[in-house]
Amino acid sequence: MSTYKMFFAGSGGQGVLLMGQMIAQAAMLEGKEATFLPSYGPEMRGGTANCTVVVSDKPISCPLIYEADIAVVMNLPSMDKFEPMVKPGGFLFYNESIIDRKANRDDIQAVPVDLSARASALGNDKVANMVMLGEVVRRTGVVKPETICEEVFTEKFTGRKAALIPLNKQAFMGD
Amino acid sequence: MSTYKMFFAGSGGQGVLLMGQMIAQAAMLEGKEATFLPSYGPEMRGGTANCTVVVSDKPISCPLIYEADIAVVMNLPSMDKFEPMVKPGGFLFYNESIIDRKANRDDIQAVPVDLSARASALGNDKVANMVMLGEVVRRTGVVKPETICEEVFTEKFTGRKAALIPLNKQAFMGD
Amino acid sequence: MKPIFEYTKGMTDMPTHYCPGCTHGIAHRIIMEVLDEMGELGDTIGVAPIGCSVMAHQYMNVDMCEAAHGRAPAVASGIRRVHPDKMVFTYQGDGDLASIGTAEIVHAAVRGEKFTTFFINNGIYGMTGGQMAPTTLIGQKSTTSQDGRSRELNGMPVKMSEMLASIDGAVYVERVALDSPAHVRQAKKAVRKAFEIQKKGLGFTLIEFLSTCPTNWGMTPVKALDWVRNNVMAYYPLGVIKEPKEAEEA
Amino acid sequence: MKPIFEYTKGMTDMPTHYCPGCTHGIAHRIIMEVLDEMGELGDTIGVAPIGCSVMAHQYMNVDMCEAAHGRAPAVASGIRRVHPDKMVFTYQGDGDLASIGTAEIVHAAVRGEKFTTFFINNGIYGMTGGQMAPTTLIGQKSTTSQDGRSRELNGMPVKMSEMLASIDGAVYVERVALDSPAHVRQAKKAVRKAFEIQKKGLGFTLIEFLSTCPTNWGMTPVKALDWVRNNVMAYYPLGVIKEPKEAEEA
Amino acid sequence: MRSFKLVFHPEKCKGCELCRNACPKDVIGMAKEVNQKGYHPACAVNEAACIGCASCATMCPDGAIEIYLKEEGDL
Amino acid sequence: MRSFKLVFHPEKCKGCELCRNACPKDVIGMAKEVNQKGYHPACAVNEAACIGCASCATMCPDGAIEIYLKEEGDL
Amino acid sequence: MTTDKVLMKGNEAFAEAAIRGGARLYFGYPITPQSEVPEYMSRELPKVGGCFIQAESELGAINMAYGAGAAGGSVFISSSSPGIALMQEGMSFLCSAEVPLLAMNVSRGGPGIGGIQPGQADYYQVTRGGGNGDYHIPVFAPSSIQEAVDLLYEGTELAQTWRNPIMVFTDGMIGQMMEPVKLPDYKPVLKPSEIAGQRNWACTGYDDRGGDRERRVVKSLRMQPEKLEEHVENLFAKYARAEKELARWESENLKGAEVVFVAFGTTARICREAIEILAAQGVKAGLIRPISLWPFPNKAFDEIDWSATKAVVSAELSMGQMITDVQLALNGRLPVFLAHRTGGMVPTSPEVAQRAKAVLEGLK
Amino acid sequence: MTTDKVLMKGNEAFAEAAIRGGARLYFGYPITPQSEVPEYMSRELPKVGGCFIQAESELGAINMAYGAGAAGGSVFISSSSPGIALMQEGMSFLCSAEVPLLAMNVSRGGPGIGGIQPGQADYYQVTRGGGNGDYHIPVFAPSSIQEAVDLLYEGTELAQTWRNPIMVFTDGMIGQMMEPVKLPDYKPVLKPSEIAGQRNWACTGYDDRGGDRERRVVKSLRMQPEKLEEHVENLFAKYARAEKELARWESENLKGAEVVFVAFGTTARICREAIEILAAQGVKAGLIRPISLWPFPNKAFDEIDWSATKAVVSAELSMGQMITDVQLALNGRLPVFLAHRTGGMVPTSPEVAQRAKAVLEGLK
Ligand SMILES: Cc1ncc(C[n+]2csc(CCOP(=O)(O)OP(=O)(O)O)c2C)c(N)n1
Ligand SMILES: Cc1ncc(C[n+]2csc(CCOP(=O)(O)OP(=O)(O)O)c2C)c(N)n1
Ligand code: SF4
Ligand code: SF4
Ligand code: SF4
Ligand code: SF4
Repeated sequence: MSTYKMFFAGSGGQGVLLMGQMIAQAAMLEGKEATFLPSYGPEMRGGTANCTVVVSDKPISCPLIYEADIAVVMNLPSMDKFEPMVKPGGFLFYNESIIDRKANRDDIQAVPVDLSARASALGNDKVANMVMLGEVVRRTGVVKPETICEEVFTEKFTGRKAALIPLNKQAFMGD
Repeated sequence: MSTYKMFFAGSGGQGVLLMGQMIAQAAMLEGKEATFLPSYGPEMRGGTANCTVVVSDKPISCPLIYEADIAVVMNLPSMDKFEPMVKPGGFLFYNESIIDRKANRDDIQAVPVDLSARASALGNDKVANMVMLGEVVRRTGVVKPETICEEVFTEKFTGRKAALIPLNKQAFMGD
Repeated sequence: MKPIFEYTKGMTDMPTHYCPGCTHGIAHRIIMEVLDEMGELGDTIGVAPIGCSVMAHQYMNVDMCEAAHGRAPAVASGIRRVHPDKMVFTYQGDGDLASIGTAEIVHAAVRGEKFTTFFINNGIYGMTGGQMAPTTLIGQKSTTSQDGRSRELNGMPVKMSEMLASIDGAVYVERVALDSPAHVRQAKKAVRKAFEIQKKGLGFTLIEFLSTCPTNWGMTPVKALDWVRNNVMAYYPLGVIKEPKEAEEA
Repeated sequence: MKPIFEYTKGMTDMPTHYCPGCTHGIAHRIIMEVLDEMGELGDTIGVAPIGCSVMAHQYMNVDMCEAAHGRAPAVASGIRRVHPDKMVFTYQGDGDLASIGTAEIVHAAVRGEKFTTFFINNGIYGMTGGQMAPTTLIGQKSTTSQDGRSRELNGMPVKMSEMLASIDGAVYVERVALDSPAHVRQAKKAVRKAFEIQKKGLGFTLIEFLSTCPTNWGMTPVKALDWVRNNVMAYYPLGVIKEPKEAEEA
Repeated sequence: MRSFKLVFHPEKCKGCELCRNACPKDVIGMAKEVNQKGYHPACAVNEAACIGCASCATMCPDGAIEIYLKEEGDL
Repeated sequence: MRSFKLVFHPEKCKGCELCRNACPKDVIGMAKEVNQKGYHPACAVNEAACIGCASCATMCPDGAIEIYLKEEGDL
Repeated sequence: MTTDKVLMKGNEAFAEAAIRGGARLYFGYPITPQSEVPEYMSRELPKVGGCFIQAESELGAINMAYGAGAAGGSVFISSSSPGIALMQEGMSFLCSAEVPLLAMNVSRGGPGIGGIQPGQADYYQVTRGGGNGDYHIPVFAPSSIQEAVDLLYEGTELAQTWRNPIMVFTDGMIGQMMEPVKLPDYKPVLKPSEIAGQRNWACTGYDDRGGDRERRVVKSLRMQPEKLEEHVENLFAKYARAEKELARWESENLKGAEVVFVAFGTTARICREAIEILAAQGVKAGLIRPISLWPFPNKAFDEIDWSATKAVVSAELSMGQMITDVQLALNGRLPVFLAHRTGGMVPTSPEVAQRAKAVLEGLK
Repeated sequence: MTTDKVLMKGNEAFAEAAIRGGARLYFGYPITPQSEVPEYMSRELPKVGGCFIQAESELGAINMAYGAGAAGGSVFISSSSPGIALMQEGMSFLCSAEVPLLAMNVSRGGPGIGGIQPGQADYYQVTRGGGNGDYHIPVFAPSSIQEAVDLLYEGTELAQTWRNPIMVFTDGMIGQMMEPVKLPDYKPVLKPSEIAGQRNWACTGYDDRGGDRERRVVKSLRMQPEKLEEHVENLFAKYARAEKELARWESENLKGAEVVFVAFGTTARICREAIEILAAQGVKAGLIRPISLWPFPNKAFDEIDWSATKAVVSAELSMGQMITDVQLALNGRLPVFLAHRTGGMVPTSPEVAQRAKAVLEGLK
């Protein structure tokens, strides 16, 4: 597949924008075209956050998407909103720890991920999004896991944050 | 003649706008159409003042004129500017007391008026413009002298100024 | 059971969009409590600003207009002329009042406009994401003063209340804080006094609230109250800055 | 012959368009005299306002910009950033500075902008034909206060210098008059002091000139000076309103 | 001794803890579970200690607290 | 006693009389004739009385007056 | 001799007409060539129980107007070119909040501070607007004081009917000249107590004693784009009606005209004289005089005598702004030319006539 | 793997490009969705010896920009829709005084305070302007971050060459999104001492010690209409050159296209996808993408395949504003339709494709 269209959605603090950015950056580093488009608004807590990412081998006409090859949803309202927008055959990754329903559709590949359990296992709730990102990258092949692990992590986590790389890698690699 | 186009011009304090307004008002009172258009600008003394007046039996298309049936000029710069704009056969009234040349053209009716002398004779320099107005009205017939004397004066000079009516009438009537 | 504290009917049922612990909500409530207690809800017209409180009109249970950024005092002046017998107020942030709306608030004071302004000084531009306000403290970080406000670059924080109080037409100006129950009660008294003076037609009245913006200050709501107490109040002292002589008031 | 008084080369040869006896001309001259005496004519950038003095740039022999009505302080702030080592000033009427340009002058003072503002307070809008200014005195007639300014309708005349002096970044504010040779000389001293403080980079400086508008006041030029002396100065007292501490200045 | 009833509206609460911070008697705590908006709402952990000063409600920006005096006959 | 030369520029003068008003020695009067702009310009009517205080020039809004100290040999 | 007319200066007649038409609030800031309007208002409004405020600026004025209008008052404001520029944010805001306002631009030469002589180079400013977003303001351009008086007299009601600003666009010439004018009678005005009932969207205080009406909010912000789009669509449904109902024009001499002038206001008067000059030279010329500039009277162009007319000349006191509306109206059916002066210069009628002849020559 | 690109947020890339292009002064007031620009500038400009002031308002900002520009500085400013409305008087003033400025509108939905989602309904505001008088501002509308970067990089020089404000018109989507972008190298900038010589009209102090140049005045007022007219004619001679030299566009797929989209910025990207959708359905569609909005690239329309094309569809995030320029460019040669959403809503590509099909259907 030469073009991946993706949604990432969840609530304010769940790190969905970071997931999207990291995919876009990895794609760029692999020499692909990429766009990342966040929802934006006034600084108000507790709202929802989402972004769209497009990765492609050819110039991307439009960063706005209305259907996705991959949707990653971190809470129930996001699942309700984005499940219908997955193309038949596409992926729906969802945070089964707090979403208390299964996917409604059977023409898509629904991937439940138990983020709370896996993040807790790593001793840090905050890396849940990296756990999810790892699943997405490995399952879909939208970018190479190495690009994230070797390049994106080092670019994103600099200075004091560099210390977090091993933990994040661990979360991402799922091992 | 069904339409009179007129210029009145002089320096700031010479009462040229008032002359023009009174003609326009008289024309209106006689049931004619009239327009009065003053030059305007920021409040600066010592400048020149001029206005154009059009009086007609039919609706007036344009209050702006580029040639005149009658030009009334109170100082030399005004004479220099407006003499060339009098139509052949038209009138040029000028204040010979302070304009030290005669009209250059012989295809117009040049009317010198010795305003200083005549106003002084009336004991009041300030009525020079009414002396001039009288000449203009009587010589050209643009409006009726009675309209000015009976109606315009009473409308223009009200309150404390009403006391000035006799003097102004005298200046206007030239007797 | 006897009610000790009930939520005022001066506020609508709509949950606010304010961030957790933002004291905009307290300011809203006490203003509306006073109007309710004075029986003026039905005779009041409020003006909401542009800022986080742009949607105040969804929460304050009175007729309201939204004003363009900074122009609330002009809007209120216009309203006043149509309804000289109604209660009129503006509710404005520090970007709105102390920056873009400087001319409008100064001249409302100069004319001695008979409305009340509630000035929410949180030292930052909340709605747009934490840029420096004219009232940001020296050293305080914001997204447009990332190393902290500097006197050399940005000047000292402006004291609008003091400045406005220097104008004859401003008859009552008080600065209050919302950092503790005692201060909130004091603030409410000031609100009532302002409305009462407005009713008497004595002139322009303004209450400055030292308010918080936990989100853009990057603090917990509780820490934000401490910051007000420890830092903001040091530069912006509480209290009456100007009030009518008793004779005038009577 | 030894010159006792020569017209400064700080002024161009162009005759001004000001009305007879309008003290704009005196203010122009003494400002340019000072710049000439300080050897700064070639290192000065002036900003002309909208008002009767909009054409100041024809008369003042320095590089000059014309600013939109009220915006001269913003324009000067911009100029300052490009030429931090030049002398920069604005010259503004009371409509320009105290009305439409309120926000700009206040915030120039707040930022402590290092330029000098010459504020020509003639209590009226000269250029547009004599409308009320924020500084028009109570009882004074203008074309928009034909029965005289009333406190009830228009508020008390605003004291911009006092208000601006309340701002930290304004370091030197003095009010002078142009009604007598002694006052003109005093005014000139104030102008020099302002420029010197500007050169030292201490902050914002402002000189308010009590000026006349014989034309729109409907007085002879000489009577207009009497009016300044007898009426204007009573409300707008002359003198230093704020100055830097000697230590700072040194 | 007078006793008081604290009524919390958990769906209005944003978990800011201003009430807890204001309470002189440590009456208030935060719930473990989150409300629909994802906040841990305030709740009474020691209602008996409440002295009815209304400090909590006075500080609540979101109208999430109401306080009643228990009268004779109230349960 | 020192004596002074007053130089008036009648075409710059607007006849405002501020100079005349300012002069402590009544040195200045207004000309009968008008200048090109129609003003009666100021002129010295009693130059000998001039004390060189420059009050007139200080008050002139239009740069119409210059003053010189007559030195020995000046006519 | 008697007459029911008075000779009045344009600006004063405008002010009086607005008062007679019901305007009771005026907020203004002096600017040439319209300062007689605030001057007149400051004197006359209090006499009829109205209110004048000299605003601190044009921004102050437009926002006072918004407040007073939102509170149900009948407001009139005026300014001139740069002053109107400062009101652009406000105009867009009023349109969005659907607040009525009668406004007037007595235009002068630009750009920038420009000059103070008459101009029409604010055509884009008033018809396209420099406010942000999708909105329209009906604009009327009188060519005589009487017509201005009639439009201003009607204006307050129009503004209320359409709940939108209404703009009268005139210039320094018409503002400063005097013409005999017949002043209409005073319209009745609402008492403060009647406002809440009749202007049933206005903020008046909901009065919890007597009535029990809904709380009212006058606003512009809509954070949800779905809501904002819906609101704009509603506004444009209103504008679509206005395009039908408010288009106004006058045409003269179109039958057999070889050349047709399109001109408004001052220039229309000049074109009328140019038509006479051309007639004397054997050239038939006609005139379409848009009275409404938005909506532009596209229908007027259907009256053109297609068999005779070879060219259309847009006569303007600008570098050519209305000409684009003329081109849009004609959509290629006839070639369009410009006759113009700008910067406060006004062409003479022979100049305009000459231009028209040159245009016809050029087509041969 | 290596790349010479960086993934950057639009607003930050814009700011960086302006710096690299030579802008050293920025005056701004926060407004969504462009506040990252002043934020970036406040942090980065001091590092390169530049200067950032957070202005008291947009009026303050545009007038600081005027002052700094008049003094010979290279200035960049940005805002969003209502903020740009407040700058209209200033823009007209800068054009009149011929002061260079690089300006950007990151546009949102209107009118009034409107919303904060992307919009293009400021088309009239930026191309016609709400300032008074005759003037023009070249406006460029990038459709990607890279294109915006390139335009902003070029902008400082363009502004100086033309001695006029230059506007980059983009929207919240492009401002807020991230794309890989290649940043150009830093251009050299003038030292303060070089300004007076190279910008030989700027107010720098005439320096009576060394040089003996003429005194310089930067101004707008011209009281004599003759002078003002002459000045405006000169400005328009410059604009006439600009119309030739600055018109820019891109066209795609015009050969054989039954329907041609005209769209800029965000909508152009959507149209590209719509073209693919249509192709899949057997409908040939093309695109004209104006890059300059003023001058509008009328020449682009000469490339239309007249034998194939039956309709033109102007796709806009507004109620239809550019459409009038499309109509003017076509002057009746083809019917023009609108495909639009507004108020911050953005159409999907299938929606746009559908609209084009409906248009073609309707013509049958
Ligand atoms: C003309 C204009 N400029 C800028 C903005 C963007 N803006 C919205 S709110 C705001 C300032 C908010 O700060 P403040 O007034 O302090 O209120 P707070 O949000 O902190 O309560 C700004 C600059 C705007 N909406 N309109
Ligand atoms: C935006 C704008 N509004 C109004 C005007 C009209 N105007 C020109 S000068 C002026 C005020 C003049 O008064 P002041 O500043 O006191 O100066 P003075 O003429 O008295 O010296 C006004 C209102 C303008 N040019 N621009
Ligand atoms: S951003 Fe700040 S001011 Fe705005 S609601 Fe949140 S905490 Fe309150
Ligand atoms: S109008 Fe007044 S301020 Fe202006 S020049 Fe004349 S006297 Fe001076
Ligand atoms: S103060 Fe109110 S919103 Fe905050 S935690 Fe307590 S109850 Fe909840
Ligand atoms: S002060 Fe100057 S302008 Fe006035 S009368 Fe004397 S010389 Fe003439």
